[in-house]
Amino acid sequence: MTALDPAAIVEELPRPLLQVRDLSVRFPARGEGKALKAVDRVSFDIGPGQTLGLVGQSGSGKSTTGRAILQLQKAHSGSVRLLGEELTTMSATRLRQMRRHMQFVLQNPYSSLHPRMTIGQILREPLLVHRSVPPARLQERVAELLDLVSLDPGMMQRYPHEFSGGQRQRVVIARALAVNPDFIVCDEPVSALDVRTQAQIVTLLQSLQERLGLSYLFIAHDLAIVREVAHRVAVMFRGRIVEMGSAAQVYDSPAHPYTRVLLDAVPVPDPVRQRERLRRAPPDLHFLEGDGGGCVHGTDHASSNTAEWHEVAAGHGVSCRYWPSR
Amino acid sequence: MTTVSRRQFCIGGIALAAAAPLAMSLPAAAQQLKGGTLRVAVLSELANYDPQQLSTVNFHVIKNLYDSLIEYTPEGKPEPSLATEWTIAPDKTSVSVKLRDGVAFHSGTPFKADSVLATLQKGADPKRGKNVFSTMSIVKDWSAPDDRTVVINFKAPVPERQILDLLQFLIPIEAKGIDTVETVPAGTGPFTLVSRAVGQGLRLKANPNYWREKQPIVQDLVFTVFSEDAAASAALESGAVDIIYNGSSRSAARLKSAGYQVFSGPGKLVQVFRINSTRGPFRNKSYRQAFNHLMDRAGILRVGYAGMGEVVAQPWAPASPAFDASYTKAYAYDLDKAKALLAASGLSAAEMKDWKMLVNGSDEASVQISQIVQASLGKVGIPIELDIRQGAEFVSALLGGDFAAVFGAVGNVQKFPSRVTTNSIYRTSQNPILKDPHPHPTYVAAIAKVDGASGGAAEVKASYDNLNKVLVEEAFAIPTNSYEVGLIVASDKVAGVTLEIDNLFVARTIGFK
Amino acid sequence: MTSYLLRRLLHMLPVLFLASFAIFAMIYAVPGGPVAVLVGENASPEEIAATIARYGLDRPMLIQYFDWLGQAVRGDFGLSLHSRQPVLALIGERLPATLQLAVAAILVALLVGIPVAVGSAVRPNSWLDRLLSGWSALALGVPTFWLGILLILLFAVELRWLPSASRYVPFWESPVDALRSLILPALTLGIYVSGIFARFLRASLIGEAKQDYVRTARAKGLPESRVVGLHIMRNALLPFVTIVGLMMANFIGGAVVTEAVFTYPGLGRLVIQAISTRDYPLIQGCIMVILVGYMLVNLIIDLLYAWIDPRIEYH
Amino acid sequence: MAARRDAMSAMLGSTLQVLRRLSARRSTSLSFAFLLLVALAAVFADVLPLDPLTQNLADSLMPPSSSAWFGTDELGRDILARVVYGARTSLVTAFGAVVIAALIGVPIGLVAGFFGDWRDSVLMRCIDVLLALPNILFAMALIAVLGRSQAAALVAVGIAGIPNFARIARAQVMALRQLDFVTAVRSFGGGSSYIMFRTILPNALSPLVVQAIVLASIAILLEAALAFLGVGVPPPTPSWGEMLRTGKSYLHEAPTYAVLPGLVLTLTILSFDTIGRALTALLDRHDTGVPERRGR
Repeated sequence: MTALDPAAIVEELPRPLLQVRDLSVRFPARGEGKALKAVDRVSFDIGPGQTLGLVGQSGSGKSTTGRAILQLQKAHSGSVRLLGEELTTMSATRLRQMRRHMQFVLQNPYSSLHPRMTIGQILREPLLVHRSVPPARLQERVAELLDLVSLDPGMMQRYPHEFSGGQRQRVVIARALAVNPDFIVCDEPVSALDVRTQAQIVTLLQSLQERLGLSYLFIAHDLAIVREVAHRVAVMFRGRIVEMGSAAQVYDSPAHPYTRVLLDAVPVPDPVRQRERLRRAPPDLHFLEGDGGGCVHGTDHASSNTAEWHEVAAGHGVSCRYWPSR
Repeated sequence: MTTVSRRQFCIGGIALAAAAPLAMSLPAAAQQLKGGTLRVAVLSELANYDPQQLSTVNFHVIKNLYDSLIEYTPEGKPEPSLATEWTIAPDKTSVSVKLRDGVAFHSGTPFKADSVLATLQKGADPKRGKNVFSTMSIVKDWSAPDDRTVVINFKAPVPERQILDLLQFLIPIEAKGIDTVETVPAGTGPFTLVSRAVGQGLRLKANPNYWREKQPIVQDLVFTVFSEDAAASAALESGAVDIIYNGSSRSAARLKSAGYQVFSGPGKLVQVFRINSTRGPFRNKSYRQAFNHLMDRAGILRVGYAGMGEVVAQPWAPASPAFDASYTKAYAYDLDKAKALLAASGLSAAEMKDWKMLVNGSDEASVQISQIVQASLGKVGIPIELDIRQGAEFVSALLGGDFAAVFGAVGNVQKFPSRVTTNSIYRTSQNPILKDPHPHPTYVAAIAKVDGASGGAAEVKASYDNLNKVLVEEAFAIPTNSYEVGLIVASDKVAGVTLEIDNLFVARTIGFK
Repeated sequence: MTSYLLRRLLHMLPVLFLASFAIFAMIYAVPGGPVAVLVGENASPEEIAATIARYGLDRPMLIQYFDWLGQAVRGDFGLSLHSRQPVLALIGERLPATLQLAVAAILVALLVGIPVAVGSAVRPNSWLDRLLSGWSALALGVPTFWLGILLILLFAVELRWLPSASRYVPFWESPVDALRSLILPALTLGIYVSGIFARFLRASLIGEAKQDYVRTARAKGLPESRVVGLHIMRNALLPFVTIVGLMMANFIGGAVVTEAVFTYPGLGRLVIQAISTRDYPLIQGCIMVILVGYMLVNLIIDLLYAWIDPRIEYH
Repeated sequence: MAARRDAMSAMLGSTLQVLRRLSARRSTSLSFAFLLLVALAAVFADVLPLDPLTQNLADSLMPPSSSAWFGTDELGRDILARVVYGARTSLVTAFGAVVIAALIGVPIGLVAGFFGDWRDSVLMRCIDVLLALPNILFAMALIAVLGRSQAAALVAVGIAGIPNFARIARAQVMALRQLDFVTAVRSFGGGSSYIMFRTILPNALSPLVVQAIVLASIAILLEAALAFLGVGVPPPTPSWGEMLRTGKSYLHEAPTYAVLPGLVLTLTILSFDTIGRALTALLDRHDTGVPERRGR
């Protein structure tokens, strides 16, 4: 294994739309405890028309990463560049303008729509905020958006509670599309839906990507769905990316023990194998304390000034600070 | 008391036309009255013990802690008090006063001429003279030929009545206590101070060395301050106090019908609708004169003062030498006459209503009678608003002349007529409302004529008639009614209430049946 | 615990500072001012000027304020402009009267409010609850001044049993006279406060009765009186007492109005009189005393927490 | 515009629904009826054959009779007429005061709760001061500054009501600001004030409206108390509190003078309070102001 900067891997990809470098988020300490490193030096790129799947258990920092990229959560350090512009240090006014390039699809379609506004009003809101459409064309644009997500434009006057979960999520997606964004963070976009609806929404997202050339950061704990939608996959554990590579690389030849644990947790239809797997205790991951000294592979990244990252194949790397204890 | 007068009472000069029996106001049963503790409810907190700052806030203590040089009977006849006799020079430019022997201040210091001189000194000092200062304006100088005699010289001949008023107004203060008199009483009066609880009241006890024999009757005199009439009435009804001093006419009327004794002295106030004739429509004489007929005096007297008083069109109580009942009839409430005068003024309707009536919001009667006038004005087509202000805000507007028109009471209405000039609206110079030069020179001249009328009765009468005529013509102050101040409501257990010319509270003759 | 106390006391300072400054600035803006009251009706302009200078009323507002503040922190609230007596002495004269009224009113409120609350909380939404809740709505909704007038009309004017206006008679001097004077104002204020007590205690009791431990206690077969008395009451007191603390200002406001109805010589009437005469130092002093009283009561309530609920720690 | 109309009709629909639920109880429907009566009296006072200002000094302090149902006051004015016109004074003051309290209190609460930083501390400290001072004293001091007038009474009562709105708005924002639909608006670029006033405020409306009704009863009480202490709306404008003040001095001569206006005042306050409490109860049960959790 050779130690390589993940950015070096990215260099080979087409011009990145989003560039995240050493992004860290900390939550202030409660009482005497230390500040919690919710996201710790996360770096990755997403190219135009690409989807990066971000997987991990709940509490691993996936959602926080998404929010930090969208500047809904203040970053402790690091950089987020969208279309070449640095977001973390941007003025509030400029940031609001930049928001038309990046959008958010939240997990829960029941709570992410304003309960006292009609669908039409909800879809009009971003258009009004960004004044991207002349008032005369608003109605038309809203109808267009509904059509885009395969909803009947006649539903414009209805309230969210009159819709099913899947329909609502379509509205949420339509709202995200309203301002013609380039990049959308989809935070568990289907996990609140039933399986059949999940598939429909995933298909919708994929077709939209093809038609509009969107980039997604697709956050999910459901590995199967991520495999279906993501071009590349990053695995998060305790605030860090522990493995990243193309979907095929990560799913077919996981290099990090944690990724293996995750993949093993996917239920399999064979009850015997399933029972046998549940009996097996999850591996105890070994952590290296502090930032200095040798990594699990014996390399001292601090002194060699390289990232704590080991490439196992082209575009496929693993972190070396979390590892099963030997 | 009668013995005192027989032995020591000498008629001096021409001052006393008749020696009225001193105990006239005392009922025959006075001798059988018993002592004890007299509990008096008062409605104002004591401001100070300075007799030269005489006002309603110390009316209840002054005559009990001090004696004046002479006193008036309720009918206005002078009587000896600390002065046993007085002689007015034939040219009326000086008065010589003999002081009573054997009197001591509460501190034990004997009462002599030095204290009278110190008192005159204070009264003539513009900083310390307070209320006495303006009365002292006629005085040129003074001297004490001996310990028992004081001579006061005047700048010009002064009417007799004005000289007597001055002597009545002079209350000797002990010379060495004169600088602290605001907080420490220094008099010769029938009671001495025991203690004071600020905001609650004060306790006096009988002066054992008092010069009037067999007075005071009660051993202890306790004043309790009540902040409202209703509270004082309740205290009287529940037997917690024996007397209410200076309560409202209305509750007095109610208590009277409930069987309590009510005493009203001669020292009334007159309610006067004061007009700032330097402002707006009030610069117009005819417009002002209309107000003579706009006052529903009977209604005002009934609603505001429970009918206790008289309707008057002049600032005099009936006891005043200048009182003339014919004016009350001639200037009665008459909207037609008022309308005629308003029309004669030539003012437009908009000009006529271009002012607000200032109202003392702290005084219920003022609020009511102002509304009565407001309604009358409405009837003759002058809709105006009331500008109701409380406490300090009202007082500063009243005194600063910062008003168009306002109701305010005037005192000294039973004394020498020019004494009304002590009141701000009637002042002839430095008038804070009408300013200098005085906009009504005929009024200033009329007052001067009254002051200068030192001749015969006919001259005096003519000067009074002239003043009355000028007052209604100039119409910058419209009196409406006299009313009672210093009313005494007493339980039926007490007797011997003495009425005082200024309605001050005199406790020395009061006792229990 | 001591440090908690200290910190709580420190927290009171900014509020006191803000309030005193706000009141000072506000009163300063009033037209009229105290001078006219001081010098009397027939004062000369020289006399007015001299009085203004004597009391330092011609200095800039901020200087006057910090002057006052400097003295106030040393416990000197100055002299009343009107009566020239020390402000603290004037307040000291009235405070016992107000405290006596307050204690009597709170006794009335407890005697009425707690049974009403317990009665209505035992079976929420029963006819009894509706009746008693209606009663507390009445107690809270009837203006104290109208209730006072009704009581005066009945007991003083019609029946002539009690005086229509109250004097302050210290209880220990003459309990009978004190009671005669206190009954009507204490009833007036107490009924209002009993409404507060009943309404909030009922809410706490019902909230607490839904808790699991109550079900457990019932399941253990504890008699209902013990369940209510020991378990529910004890825990319901906690939120109740906080609300009572926060309602202190209402209580003082009610006392001001009650004192006005019965012309009772307490602190409330002193404040009203001070406001009407523009007696700056007296207004400031009274408001400070009221504020400190409010905060101390709330502090004591927080300390009571520890006594009621030992789980609470002080940080 | 069309959307606004939709929102209006939806609001109207839900209002009707609330009204229907409320009027199910006798106490609330009676309260409604009484308030309606008072409001009608206030609005149509001029149409009625009643004159609150004309004095008839000869017929002062008359007991209730067929010509003057509530009797006459010390200036011989018809007390019933003054009670009817007094409703106007009371309601105008209450309405104005609630509007002022809401216009100042709600933004304070929104800003304090939304940012939660130093702004929260400073604003809430100011609110604490207002809370610690008995509002009657505060209002009196303010009226001393402003001069006695209806406007002054209205402003003083309004300012006294600020803490109520500020505290409720703050609590609502704190509960709502972390919710997904707020995050959604933030993510597509809604600014702080847009989020506070357009996104959060409409969802916090129900408890604020209930607060407004509760505050209306407090405002009417406070206005009357100020008038009773002699610093309210100046005479001759009829005011219930002022009538109680004057009537109290005539308890011996005309007991109904103070009693009848006081009764109307009390019933008005009780009605507002009853409706306010019923709404609060309804809100606790059906609508907590946060979006429904249906489907989860």
